[in-house]
Amino acid sequence: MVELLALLLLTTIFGVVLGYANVKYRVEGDPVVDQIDALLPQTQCGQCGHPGCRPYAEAIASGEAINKCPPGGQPTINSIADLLGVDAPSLDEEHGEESDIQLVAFIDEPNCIGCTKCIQACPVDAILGAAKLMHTVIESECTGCDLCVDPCPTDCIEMIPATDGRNVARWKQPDLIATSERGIVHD
Amino acid sequence: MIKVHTIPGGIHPETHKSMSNGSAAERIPTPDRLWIPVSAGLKYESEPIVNVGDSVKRFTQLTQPKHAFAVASHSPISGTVAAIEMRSVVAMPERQVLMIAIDNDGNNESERRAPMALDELSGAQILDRISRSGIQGQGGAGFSTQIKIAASKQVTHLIVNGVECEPYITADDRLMRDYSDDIMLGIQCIAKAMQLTQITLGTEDNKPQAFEAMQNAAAAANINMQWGVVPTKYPSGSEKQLIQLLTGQEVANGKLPADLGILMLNVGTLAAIGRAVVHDEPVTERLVTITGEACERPGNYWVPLGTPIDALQTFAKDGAKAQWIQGGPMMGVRVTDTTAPITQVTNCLLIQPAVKSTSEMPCIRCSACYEACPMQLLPQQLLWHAKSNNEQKLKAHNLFDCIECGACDYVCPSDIPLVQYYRAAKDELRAAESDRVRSEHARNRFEQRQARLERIEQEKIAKREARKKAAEAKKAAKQVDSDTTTSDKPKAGLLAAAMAKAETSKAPALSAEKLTKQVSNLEAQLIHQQQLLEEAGDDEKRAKIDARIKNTRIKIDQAKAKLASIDDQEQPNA
Amino acid sequence: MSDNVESFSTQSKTLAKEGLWVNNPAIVQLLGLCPLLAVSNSVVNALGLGIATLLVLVGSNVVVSLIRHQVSDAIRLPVFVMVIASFTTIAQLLMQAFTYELYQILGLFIPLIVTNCAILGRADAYASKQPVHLALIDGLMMGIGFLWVLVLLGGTRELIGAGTLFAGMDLLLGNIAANWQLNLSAAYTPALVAQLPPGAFIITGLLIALKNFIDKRLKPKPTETVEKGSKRVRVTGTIN
Amino acid sequence: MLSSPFIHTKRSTPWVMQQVALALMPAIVTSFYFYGWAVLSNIVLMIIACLAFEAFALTLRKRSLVSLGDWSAVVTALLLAMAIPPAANWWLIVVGAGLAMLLAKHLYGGLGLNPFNPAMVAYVVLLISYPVQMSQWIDPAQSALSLSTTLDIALFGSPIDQYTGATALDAVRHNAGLTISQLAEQNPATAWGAPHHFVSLSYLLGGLYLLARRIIFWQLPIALILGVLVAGVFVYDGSSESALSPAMQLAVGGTLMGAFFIITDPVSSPTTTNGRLIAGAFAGVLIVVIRHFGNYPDAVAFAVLLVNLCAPLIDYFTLPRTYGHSKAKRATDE
Repeated sequence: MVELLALLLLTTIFGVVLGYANVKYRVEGDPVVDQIDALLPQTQCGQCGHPGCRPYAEAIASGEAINKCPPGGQPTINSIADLLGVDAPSLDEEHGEESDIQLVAFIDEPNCIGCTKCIQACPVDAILGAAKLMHTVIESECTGCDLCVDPCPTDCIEMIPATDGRNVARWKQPDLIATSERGIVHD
Repeated sequence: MIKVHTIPGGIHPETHKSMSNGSAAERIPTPDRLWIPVSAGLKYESEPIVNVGDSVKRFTQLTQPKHAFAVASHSPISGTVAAIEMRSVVAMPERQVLMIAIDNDGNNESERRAPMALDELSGAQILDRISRSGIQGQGGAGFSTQIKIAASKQVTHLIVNGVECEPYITADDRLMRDYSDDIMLGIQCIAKAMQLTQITLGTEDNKPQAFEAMQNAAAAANINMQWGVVPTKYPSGSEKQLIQLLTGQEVANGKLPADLGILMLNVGTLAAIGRAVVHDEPVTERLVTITGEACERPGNYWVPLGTPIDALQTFAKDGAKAQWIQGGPMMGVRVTDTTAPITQVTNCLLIQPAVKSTSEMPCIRCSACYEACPMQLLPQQLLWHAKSNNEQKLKAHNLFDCIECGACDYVCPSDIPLVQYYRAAKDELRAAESDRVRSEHARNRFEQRQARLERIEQEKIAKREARKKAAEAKKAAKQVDSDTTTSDKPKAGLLAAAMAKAETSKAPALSAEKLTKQVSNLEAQLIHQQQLLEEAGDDEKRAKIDARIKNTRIKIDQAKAKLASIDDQEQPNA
Repeated sequence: MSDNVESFSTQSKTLAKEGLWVNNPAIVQLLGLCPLLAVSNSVVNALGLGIATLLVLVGSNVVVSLIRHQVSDAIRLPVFVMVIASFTTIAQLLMQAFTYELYQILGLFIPLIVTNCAILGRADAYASKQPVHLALIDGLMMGIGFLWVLVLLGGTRELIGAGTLFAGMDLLLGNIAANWQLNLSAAYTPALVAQLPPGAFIITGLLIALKNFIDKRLKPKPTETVEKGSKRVRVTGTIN
Repeated sequence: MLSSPFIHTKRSTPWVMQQVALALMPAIVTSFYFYGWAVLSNIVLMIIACLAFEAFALTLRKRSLVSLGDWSAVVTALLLAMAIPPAANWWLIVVGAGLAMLLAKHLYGGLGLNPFNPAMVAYVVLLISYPVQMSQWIDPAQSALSLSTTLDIALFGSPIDQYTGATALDAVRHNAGLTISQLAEQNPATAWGAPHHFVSLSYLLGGLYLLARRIIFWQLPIALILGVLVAGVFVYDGSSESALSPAMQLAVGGTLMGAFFIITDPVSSPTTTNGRLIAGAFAGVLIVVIRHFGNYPDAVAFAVLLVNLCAPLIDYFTLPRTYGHSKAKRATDE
């Protein structure tokens, strides 16, 4: 009898504690979306199948595969995997290929008829121009999403390697080159 | 002689200096064509101010700086501008910069210069002459000397860097021995222009002749100097290390030597300053040590800036197999394109025989690198984190304090190319940082665009609404007009229209809601009153309640009427 | 109706695969390591504890699944622990009654089944969300998964560390098992380390490695080719 | 593109390993003088076994067999062969080599990645697994074993005629109520002048050579020796409860081997200057503590493994102050 009473008492006390904790420390919202969004490259290209980077971040937070972002490529996949504590898969090439070279849009201006279609397509307002006037791409603002290429009726937009410092030659880790070429004099 | 402090780390490789410092500097025959990079260094742009076909003389200015850190360049020879095109530089074969080709016409004409004695020049004039002579630091980094001086307003102490600690290189050694007068001139210029109180020469104990020559020259020029002879150890000639050796002070993280009141200039830079200020001659040539195991006639040579390395092929013993290195063996750059030109930072050309290759072995954490690091970093930990690209750890281990001197790499028994790992990691971190900034920027642009589109959409909807209401108001006003046929005052119609408009401009939805509530309330009241009526006993009471009921019914009818009118108005919108 | 039967049998197959191999509580989820490593120094100990764990796991899974709609989310853990504690007490009393010597050898580790994460883990992750029959099968499969690893580990450790196999099985199975003991050759010198906790860790590690090695060998290579960049949406809406 | 520097020291990892092997020569020669062929049979068998296991592991991991030539397996083999009793049975050596190469080295990724000293891991596992075999030291007082007797013992497991009595450490551990001086009279192993003291001295000689060549740094051995001496003072009073005298602590049980050859293994020890001091002193104190209070008197191996375990932590707390920075920053402070 005493045992049962003790058990009852304990359950009551802990029940109260649990009830209080449940109300007091309830967590609302999902901060992980912001963290994922911060890791995505923000090209807003839609290659992942979502209209923009944030929607994809939200999708990842609710369980979508993390390997659908070609502009971010493997480094982005790795850092998201790191954040979420999962294994990093390789890029799903159904969504596009990773490129070593950062491309930006370039408008062949003599062919531009000033239709403003590319301006409407650009997710980051990187194209300057007005109706019936020539358009041009502000290189430093272009994310290289190539969304402006399809709408162009005269095919005057092409993707060229960026020249604003995004593609400068960088030092590479030695295992990416043949170390045996190094040629060292032992003295 | 001042007391010399110690620095941690450092290495003692074979110096190989006697190969090239045996005889005084010579001149090489001027090549037929020179290539002058428009942007000295790589980052900071200038623009050409000559055109193809122009004829130029020696010292003719060829480029005008566009960036504050850029310096002007001048023609080393007389001739014609043959081409202006993109070409490779030594430091980064993948990157090309704009270069100006000058064809030598052999006339050896110079522009008229305006030499002046130092006594006649004011401090401002001295600085002006320095700034237009295109002088870069000649120790190897190539930083604009004009900017370095401009950033050193509070400086009282000039340290003359004559340490030249890298193996093989003897250009500064020979310069101090043979051109100490020019160096003293440079020291005097700087001392006068910046009102310095203290001048110290730092040199290594393996250059006794140079040291003696400098002491004699200082005595002859009557300059009061301090003398610091540091033990031979690499990298004592690095700016931060030499300051620590001579003053015992450290340049705090993120600060400049100027914050300690110190300005350090290389002897080569000072010689260039001396000539630029007193003889009014911009930098058009420099002393280059050409040496190495595969070098014919190793020695020091005055080489016009812009001389393609190809023009020096005769120095290589076995041209096909030799490997060229620009700079010293510790911090130099492998020459992969021999059409690249000599620049102001080219203190040495090292010609080495092709050597047996080695490959990287696992790090055994022997800590030889840690013992060798002059910056007291932990190279083996940096390697570990660089391989796993751990940004946070790399920063915490102060990767960006690495001066890439190569001491760790030199001592590594496992032949690990440590410096390359660090360079790659630094580039990676910088790129990651700029990517972050760029993506943050793109995110803002995207979000602002979305917000703007939203706003425009809202505004469109609002305008459409307003137009609709205005049309209805007009309609209503017309109706009023046709109703009041007896009065033909247009004013009344206008007034009615205005009133109707005012009515509609009130939020109708809200009043409709209120009215509905009112109706239901009244109806409840009515039911209650009817109950009272049935219960009531005498007539007097009945009559009172009857009256109240009537009142309530009227109120209900009024409210219902109002409600109906509002409903009518809202129907077309729904 | 046949659909239900069909799906039930496939579900059971999946559960069996999960519990016995793919998501094995001992060598994949690494749950319940404390008893796993502490009492697995002989087959008989391993079998005894494994069976006890299996019983508790099945019992608690069934009960948790039965009461899953009644228990509020906030207090589910205390309730589950209570259920598991009850079954553990039952198992302890049963062992005390029928295999007293083994009960004495296993000692503290039987009450410790309460805190075996494999059991609480299944109760929370599976049984509290699934109908009873599935929870039962899950408990059975997970329990057997735990059991076979425990027995394999116990056998390996007994073999290396004592040079015998199935020694003292009569403690658990009665007299029929009295002669089951197998001995390695007399020339074999037992490596005591296998009987000690470090040996348990090392051998468990090797078992995990072996499991991963087998999985890697069995893994089919992807052959289908994908059309690159085929799944793309427009971010910028309609273009007029 | 290939980065500077373009010159390089002549020292290479195989050269470093060879120097360590060379520095072990005095100890091998001294042991050979006292124990005869029994020492060499250990060494030869162990080197063969270690290289075989290394080759096996490299093949399994699909690595180039060129790494066999880095001499690291040979150094491990030498250290382990010197640590176990002379004329050990072949199977003990094979098991030890397998543990050192597979368990302690290649399971963690091979050379440079092992958190523990492979020779000591193997030694400890052997000691725990085979306590009898690991305490059978042949008696150096008897005339040294002939080559054929040695091979008989090592390869075919023939019993050894003469074992020493208890080793010095065992004798103190189970001292049966004797004071230290009484013990010295009864068991020559605990008195000055026993053969293993000369072996210890020759480790010191080899260690000094390594110090002179700057293969090892002074902080670890000196701190370890000081640690043993200081801690030894606290547990030594000459009574029947006492440990050996601090000086004797150094001379027995491979303390000097540990100080110059084991704790100085760069892969598994701390790398910062202060870290080395701390690790050395810690190991020294641990040796005395384990010998006096622990179950196993062979404390050096246990102490080294414990210090290996702490090495990352010690490194973390002893980061050097980088030039120009005000104070040492912790590696995760950001």
